[in-house]
Amino acid sequence: MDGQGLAAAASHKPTETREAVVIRFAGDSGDGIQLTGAQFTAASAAVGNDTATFPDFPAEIRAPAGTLAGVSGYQLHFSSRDILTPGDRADVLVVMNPAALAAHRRWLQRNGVLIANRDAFTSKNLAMAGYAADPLSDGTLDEYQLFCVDLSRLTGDALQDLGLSSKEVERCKNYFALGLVFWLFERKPDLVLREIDQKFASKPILREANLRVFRAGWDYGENTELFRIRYRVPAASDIAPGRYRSISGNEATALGLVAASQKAGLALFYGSYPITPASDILHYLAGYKEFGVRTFQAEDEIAAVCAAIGASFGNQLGVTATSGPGIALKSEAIGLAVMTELPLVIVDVQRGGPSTGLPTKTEQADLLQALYGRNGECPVAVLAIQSPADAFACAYEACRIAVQYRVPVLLLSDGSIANGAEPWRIPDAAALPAIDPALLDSAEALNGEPLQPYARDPETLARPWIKLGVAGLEHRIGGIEKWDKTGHISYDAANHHAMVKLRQAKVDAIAKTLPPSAVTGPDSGDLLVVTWGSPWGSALTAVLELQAEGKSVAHLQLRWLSPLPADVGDILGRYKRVLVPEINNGQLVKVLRAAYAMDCQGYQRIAGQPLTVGELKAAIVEHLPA
Amino acid sequence: MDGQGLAAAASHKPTETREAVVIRFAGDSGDGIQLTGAQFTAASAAVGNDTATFPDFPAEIRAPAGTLAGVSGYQLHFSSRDILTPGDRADVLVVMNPAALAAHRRWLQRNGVLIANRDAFTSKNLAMAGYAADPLSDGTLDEYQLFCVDLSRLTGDALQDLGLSSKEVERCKNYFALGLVFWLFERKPDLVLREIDQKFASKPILREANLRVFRAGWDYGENTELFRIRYRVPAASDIAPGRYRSISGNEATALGLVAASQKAGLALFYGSYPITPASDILHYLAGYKEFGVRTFQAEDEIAAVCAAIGASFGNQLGVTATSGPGIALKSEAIGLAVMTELPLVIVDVQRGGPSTGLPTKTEQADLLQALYGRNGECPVAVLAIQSPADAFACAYEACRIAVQYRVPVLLLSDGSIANGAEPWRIPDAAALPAIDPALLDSAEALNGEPLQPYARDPETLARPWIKLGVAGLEHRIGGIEKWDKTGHISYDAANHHAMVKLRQAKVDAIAKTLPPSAVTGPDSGDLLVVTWGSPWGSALTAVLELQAEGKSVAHLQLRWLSPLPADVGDILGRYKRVLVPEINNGQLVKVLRAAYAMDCQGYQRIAGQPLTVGELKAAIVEHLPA
Amino acid sequence: MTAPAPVALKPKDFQTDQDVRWCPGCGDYAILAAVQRALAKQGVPGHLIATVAGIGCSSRFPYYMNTFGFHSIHGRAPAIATGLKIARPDLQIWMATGDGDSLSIGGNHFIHLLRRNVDIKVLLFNNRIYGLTKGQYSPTSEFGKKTKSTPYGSVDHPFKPAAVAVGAEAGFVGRFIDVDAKVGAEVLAAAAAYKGTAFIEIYQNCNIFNDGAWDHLAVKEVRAEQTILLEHGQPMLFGANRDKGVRLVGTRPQVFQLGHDGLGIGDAWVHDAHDADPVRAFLLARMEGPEFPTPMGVLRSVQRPAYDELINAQVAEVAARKPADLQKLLDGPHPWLVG
Amino acid sequence: MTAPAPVALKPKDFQTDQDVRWCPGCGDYAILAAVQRALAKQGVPGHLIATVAGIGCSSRFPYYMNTFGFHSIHGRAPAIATGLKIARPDLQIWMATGDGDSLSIGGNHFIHLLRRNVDIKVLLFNNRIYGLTKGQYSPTSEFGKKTKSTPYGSVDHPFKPAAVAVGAEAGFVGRFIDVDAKVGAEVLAAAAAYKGTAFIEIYQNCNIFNDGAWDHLAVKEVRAEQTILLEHGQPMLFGANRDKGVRLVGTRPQVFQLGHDGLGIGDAWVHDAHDADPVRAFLLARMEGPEFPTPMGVLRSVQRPAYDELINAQVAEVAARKPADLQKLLDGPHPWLVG
Ligand SMILES: Cc1ncc(C[n+]2csc(CCOP(=O)(O)OP(=O)(O)O)c2C)c(N)n1
Ligand SMILES: Cc1ncc(C[n+]2csc(CCOP(=O)(O)OP(=O)(O)O)c2C)c(N)n1
Ligand code: SF4
Ligand code: SF4
Ligand SMILES: [Mg+2]
Ligand SMILES: [Mg+2]
Repeated sequence: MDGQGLAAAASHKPTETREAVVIRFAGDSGDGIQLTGAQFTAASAAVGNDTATFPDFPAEIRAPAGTLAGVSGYQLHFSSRDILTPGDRADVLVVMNPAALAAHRRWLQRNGVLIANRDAFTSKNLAMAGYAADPLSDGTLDEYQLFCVDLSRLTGDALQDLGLSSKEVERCKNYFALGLVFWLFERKPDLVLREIDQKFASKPILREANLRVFRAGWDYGENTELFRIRYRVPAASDIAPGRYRSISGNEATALGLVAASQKAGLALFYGSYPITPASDILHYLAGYKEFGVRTFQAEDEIAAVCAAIGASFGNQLGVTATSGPGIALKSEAIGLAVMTELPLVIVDVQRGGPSTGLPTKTEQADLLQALYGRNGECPVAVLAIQSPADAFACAYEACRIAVQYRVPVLLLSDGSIANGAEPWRIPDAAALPAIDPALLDSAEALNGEPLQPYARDPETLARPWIKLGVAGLEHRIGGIEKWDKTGHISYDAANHHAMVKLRQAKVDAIAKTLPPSAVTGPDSGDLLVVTWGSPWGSALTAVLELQAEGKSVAHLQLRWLSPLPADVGDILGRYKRVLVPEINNGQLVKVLRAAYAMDCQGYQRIAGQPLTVGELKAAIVEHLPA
Repeated sequence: MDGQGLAAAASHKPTETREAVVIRFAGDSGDGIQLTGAQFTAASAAVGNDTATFPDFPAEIRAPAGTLAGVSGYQLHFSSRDILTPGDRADVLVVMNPAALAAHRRWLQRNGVLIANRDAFTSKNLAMAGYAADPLSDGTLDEYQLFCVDLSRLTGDALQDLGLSSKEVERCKNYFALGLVFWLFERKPDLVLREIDQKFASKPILREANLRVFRAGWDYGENTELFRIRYRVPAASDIAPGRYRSISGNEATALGLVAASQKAGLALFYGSYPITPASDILHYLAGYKEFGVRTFQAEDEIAAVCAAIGASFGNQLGVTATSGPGIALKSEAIGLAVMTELPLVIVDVQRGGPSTGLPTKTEQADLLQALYGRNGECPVAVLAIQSPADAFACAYEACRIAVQYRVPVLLLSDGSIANGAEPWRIPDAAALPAIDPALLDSAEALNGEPLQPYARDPETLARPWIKLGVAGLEHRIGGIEKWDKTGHISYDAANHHAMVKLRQAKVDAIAKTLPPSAVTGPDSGDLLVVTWGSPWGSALTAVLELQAEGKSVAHLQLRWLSPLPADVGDILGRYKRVLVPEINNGQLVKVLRAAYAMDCQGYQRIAGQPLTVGELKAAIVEHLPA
Repeated sequence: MTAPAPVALKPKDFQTDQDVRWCPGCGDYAILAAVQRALAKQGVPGHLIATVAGIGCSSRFPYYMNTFGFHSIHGRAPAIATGLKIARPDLQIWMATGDGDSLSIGGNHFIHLLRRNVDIKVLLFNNRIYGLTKGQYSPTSEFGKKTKSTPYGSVDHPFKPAAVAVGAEAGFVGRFIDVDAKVGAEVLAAAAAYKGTAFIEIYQNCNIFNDGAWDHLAVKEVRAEQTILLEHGQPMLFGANRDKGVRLVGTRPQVFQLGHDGLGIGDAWVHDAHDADPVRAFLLARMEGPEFPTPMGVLRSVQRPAYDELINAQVAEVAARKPADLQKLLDGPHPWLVG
Repeated sequence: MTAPAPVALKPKDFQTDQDVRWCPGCGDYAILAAVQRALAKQGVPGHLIATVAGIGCSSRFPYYMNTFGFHSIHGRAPAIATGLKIARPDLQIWMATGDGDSLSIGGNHFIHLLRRNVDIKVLLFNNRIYGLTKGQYSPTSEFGKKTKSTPYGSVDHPFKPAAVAVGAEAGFVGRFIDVDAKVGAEVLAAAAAYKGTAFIEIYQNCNIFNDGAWDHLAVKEVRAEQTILLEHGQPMLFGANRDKGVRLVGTRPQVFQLGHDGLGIGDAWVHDAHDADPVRAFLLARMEGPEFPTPMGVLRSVQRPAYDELINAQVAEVAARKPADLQKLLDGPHPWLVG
């Protein structure tokens, strides 16, 4: 089958141009929803749309087919303009069964396009989804443009002569849906066709089957009367020129770590214990051995961070990643890294808490844990990623600071960033900023003076990172309080006070190197929205829209939470109100109130879901001074 | 030997009356310093003095004799008035060797009494303590009243005919010192004599030896020309009438837990892993089996808290205690208790941090860890002990709240409270407030409705604590988010938001039951000093002294840190300045600034030592509005 | 605690109203059914039982058991169960755990549970993979295994869970395969009757992430040849025709053909589950194919006092001879009067 | 890594300027001296060695060793050492730990270290007590022991550390008593030469909190009767006059008198430290008095690939055949151009 043929075949149906579309796929965990979404995303990006995605996983591996618990969702926002979020609500919802409809219907706009796999609306499936009557025919879906497609049957028809089992046939049906929406949105099929080619290279029958089904979906759109128009979302024109790729937050994090290790000339040591939604970082890194990456799947989170600390003592770039419960477990050992002043990067891909909580849902409720969740005065540097593509720069920056300040850096990501994807302007590897580990690697440098493992760099306050294995540099470190300079054990009262202050000063010194904070919007005014992490996109979009409506509002995104940039207090003081939206019960707002003794207000919805542009606009308007 | 004889023997030396005296003993870890101090304390309390103590342990078990690392100290403040602290500086310092002098000299007042064991000032010992010349004779101690006593030799003389080894003789010399200071301060020897009797009941020679040496010390004071006067600190008259005993913070904590379990009719389950300075709570509780106490020395801190959670699920009173590093390890499991809404008491006997830090020194740097050191939104109740005797009431209260609100309660103690001792007015066991666990213990109570493990008490928002083993009450709990009421697993967005709010509201509801906060001093004015935990005594003393000097200052002690009492914001607002002294880098001050958006200021000295009255007076004066 | 008289129960009595959320085809279903049958047979009603688990697919177990249940956090079930059992010696406690839950993050609690011999029945679902987190290798995965976290093959040498258990002083070690209901019933009944930590390793198929991990032992055609069912006091025979035996030559096992080389039933190793010396149990714990049949059934069952009994007996003993006078405790040895 | 040629070193070369802060009389002093002697003899200079420890009296070890040193946190030394060894296979790593540090809080890392076989020499100072926290019982303390935390006697059944190790796949197990410099030297030398996790249990006296814990084996008068020094390839003989032997009857050891009952040297069990089958090592690990002499020396020394070698070899192998093109990695399979 010839993909070009499909794409070239001029449609006889009219096309309507849209600035942007939000589409959501929903179906059983076994229905290949995540794959379908990802392929549609890739095709949209390839034609130059800006994209942003939000996969919405179930917590179960594969709950029984047809149950609400087993529904998997994937939302994609693709646009001819630069977009910042996966979209509040869907223009198009594709549901593979009644449970998917029941679980995801609330995301569909009024008058949105609803495409349903009618074959799955059996009485058994309806009952499992909690429907007493068939919603496809009882009028409850009148507020949408409903398209009922016999997806399973049509898939079967297309494969009749291939001798596949009915299970195998079922597994192909996502390609029918994909073909259909590709047709509907004029996506070029070549990427999909290539992927099918590769994926089923060794199974020609399945290759043939999926190609056929994909074509059948496409043809169905073109040939049946059901769909009268196609939609076109032109290439985005306001995107900075450059080479792009689609990337998820977890992959971008992994790449940032590898790039930093390469630029620093240090092997990357990654100690981790699997946990949702951080595991994929391990999976990516385990595949990068040609870059000298050592991945160590430890027996638990404590061993993972401890091994990274050991590697860091051994002059590799020690990194560990986990989610909230794992951070809790690592907290004692992070204290050891603080005391021994070794470089260490800890990634926290936040998920819904407390305790096991909502493992597959997003949340940003680990900020205070990141800042304060350790015994004693135990400051670390903390920064947060704002979107999937931003993860690369943040991970890179985290490594740079850890190495240069000999300090643990806690990098906050979250479930929506980790699994969400968006186009990323690929940096020029050669032009990435240099990272100089400046190892103390020879005894000559001591000029005959005794080695001082806790001597200080006057600028960064960093102690030397001492190369192991070099004669004359033997030294000992540990978790008991240290004399400054000599690094010997010290129970001295005045020294302890000084060291507590010094460890804080070391983190604070990072602020000197941060660029001025950039506010989007007026320099002063009625209200400033301050966000950190993933609400960035929704908050910025909301603010831009309100600015367009003439409101005096501005937006500030905080990448650095510890230290806070030096200018934040001043900036906050220039607005009548400060609003801090978060997916937690009010954490950054506490930090800002404490830092500046200002009456900042918070907005919170802690529902395991990204904040929406709509709710943020409403919240901002509500907080605007009268 | 007849103790009464000693006490009765009227001295021919004159006596000077003092309101209060601070005495500090210092010597080698092997010198029995802690025992000596405790016995002097008991004798002082017995004559009606108010007392407060501060043991100052070395971190080593028994560092080589004579080294600075091995010096152990014990400070006692005894007074004819109600006192709140162990005293800033000593009026009397007893040193058993040069290292003790070197390490503790800075605590002695100018013109204070310095009693030194001259025999220990050998050239070897001097060198180990870092003295180039003998300070006893080179004039460097001229600012003190120096008394050189040949303590070792005199002890040996007293025991000449007993046939003891020189090691055994050495071990008796603390009783010489004790006899001498008993004489010096007119203490009644009977308690000491009784203890010697009991302790050496089975070793008559050692009994005889120690009695002799004690008497030798006493006689030495009376008979030699060295000491010209004795001091008398009369019984305190401003102490509330009642039955008293001397008690350390750790022992009072243990007693509070036992008393609460008895009053609640629940067996106490205590899961713990040894750690300084919390281990003694385990040691005490392990001896109280007749009260049904189960002590479980777990394999680590995580197992300790988990076992307590298991016991709590099984309807016992689950308690665990540790110090900061252990809290870090327990944090994931505490989240489980929050999610499962089970009663649980976690005691944190804080020590110097971060990491291993200063294990035997005091600090209060775990407040933010207690409040925020867990993944997700994970609120627990937090309260802090202010002094050794206060530990009883706090532990009792912690249990009461945990049981009645089905909530983990984190009780903050610290090293100075744990090991310090003071007189405690013994409560009437029968009159202790009732604790009603109100177990849901029969299926009849359900009236045929299905069991709802997460139903709510309208007042406390507590869920039922369900009796295990009862037919019809079978139910399942766990760490995944719960539907309210049914307690089933829930990934529902709106429910999660509601549950996050509810868990916070449950903790907040405790505030309704708290008494109005009591300020010491004017209702409003120039400056309010706010403290939590052990700085209470020094801060209150400083404020009282400044009030006497006519300053407009007041003091507020916060027992509850989570929730904060409802009236704190109002109170703070009535003073021009708020000063928050802490032995950390500024933690409560952050909490108050965040809570009330007020520009509270902090005062910090993080030196492993209690804050002194003197430094706090200076800090307050400095912060007074001009 | 004297055991209450058994009552008549059906497996259904142990089912809950919760949807079972394992993947269709998962081996966990069969294990759940086996346990429900075993409990029904035992006749202890659900309200006298508690089921405790960590985190993992297998650890969902408590939700599906109509007993008191605690689905806790990853690896910590042994500690929680220990506290619960000390507090409630009247309850029978079953613990469900995975190879990751109990041998990776929970390894320490696991060995201490065995050492202390707390009266808890441990069901270790060994699927040689992390199921819930979607397919990383576990401490029981084969060397060289390719998984999501080891695209080039794992370089971790695996544990043999039963050997770890015996090294950690286990008194009871049992083993069965998810698909083998008969042996499952025997082992579960023996564990239920055992007073102390009863460790049961269950070979479980994760058909999504490690399908067929136990096929070399589990499928009907090979099971009789590749496994051996241990029976106390019986000679160790196996094979579809029970024509093969295992004998002990010094400390080494040997497989022999009955009737060949002059060897007969009398030469077979007679299994003594109650042997106080754990050396043979250790040997059995490590014995495996292709050379040897893998032992199933009860490898070891040796009684020693259970920790929960000891700790509670000590409390009872002290309480019986010392009065619990709270006022006296508060007073301490040297109270004094003021005013 | 090819081992560098040995250089001439003295024990003093491994001493530091730090005051040694153990109690006078503590068994730790002798162990420190033994290790310093063994290292000097081995001839690897201090800058090619790292000493890692957890927390406890014993874990102070690194401060007194003129090598690179890390005194870490309680129980975590195996994990830190693992990371360090992977990062720095060129360094020889010694780990110092206590019975609490490695068998209580650190038990899990300990068994995983052994399972993985990371090339680390583990010195476990077993004094059957928590020294640093002043005298609570430990996981190796005797049942019934009265300590600060067990005034009525402990009800915890202890671990046998060497048996735990063998259960956890240990390849090297050695044992000596603090006061026995000769055996100490032998065992330390063997451990130094071993590539993989070399576990050494050292019976150490804590004269402050558990004085005399090993007197029944350690004091000169009984040592020859109560212990047996294992030597590879040699019959197991012991006794002051070497007139007693240990023989194996099936899986059970038996003590016999040479020349009695017709038994002679030829009947004694010949120790095979390199026996691939760990059953006999397990037996030796548990063998103890009063019935049997307690084995000292090298109980087991069987090579298998070290984890750090495997992990680094895999990286090297992939790196050798795949170019490390960072730009290509960043580009991914489907980049596109805008503008
Ligand atoms: C502290 C913590 N770390 C990691 C996880 C993630 N996690 C959940 S289950 C699991 C392993 C599951 O494997 P196993 O115990 O073998 O159970 P299975 O799913 O295979 O039955 C992991 C790593 C977690 N929930 N908590
Ligand atoms: C997380 C943590 N928990 C507890 C402690 C307290 N602690 C320090 S050493 C130790 C045990 C020491 O025993 P062992 O390992 O046998 O060493 P030893 O002192 O006997 O040589 C304990 C419980 C700690 N430092 N950190
Ligand atoms: S992932 Fe594997 S173990 Fe988990 S439920 Fe599915 S089949 Fe079972
Ligand atoms: S307490 Fe015991 S183990 Fe620790 S240094 Fe002293 S004698 Fe040695
Ligand atoms: Mg598993
Ligand atoms: Mg020990």
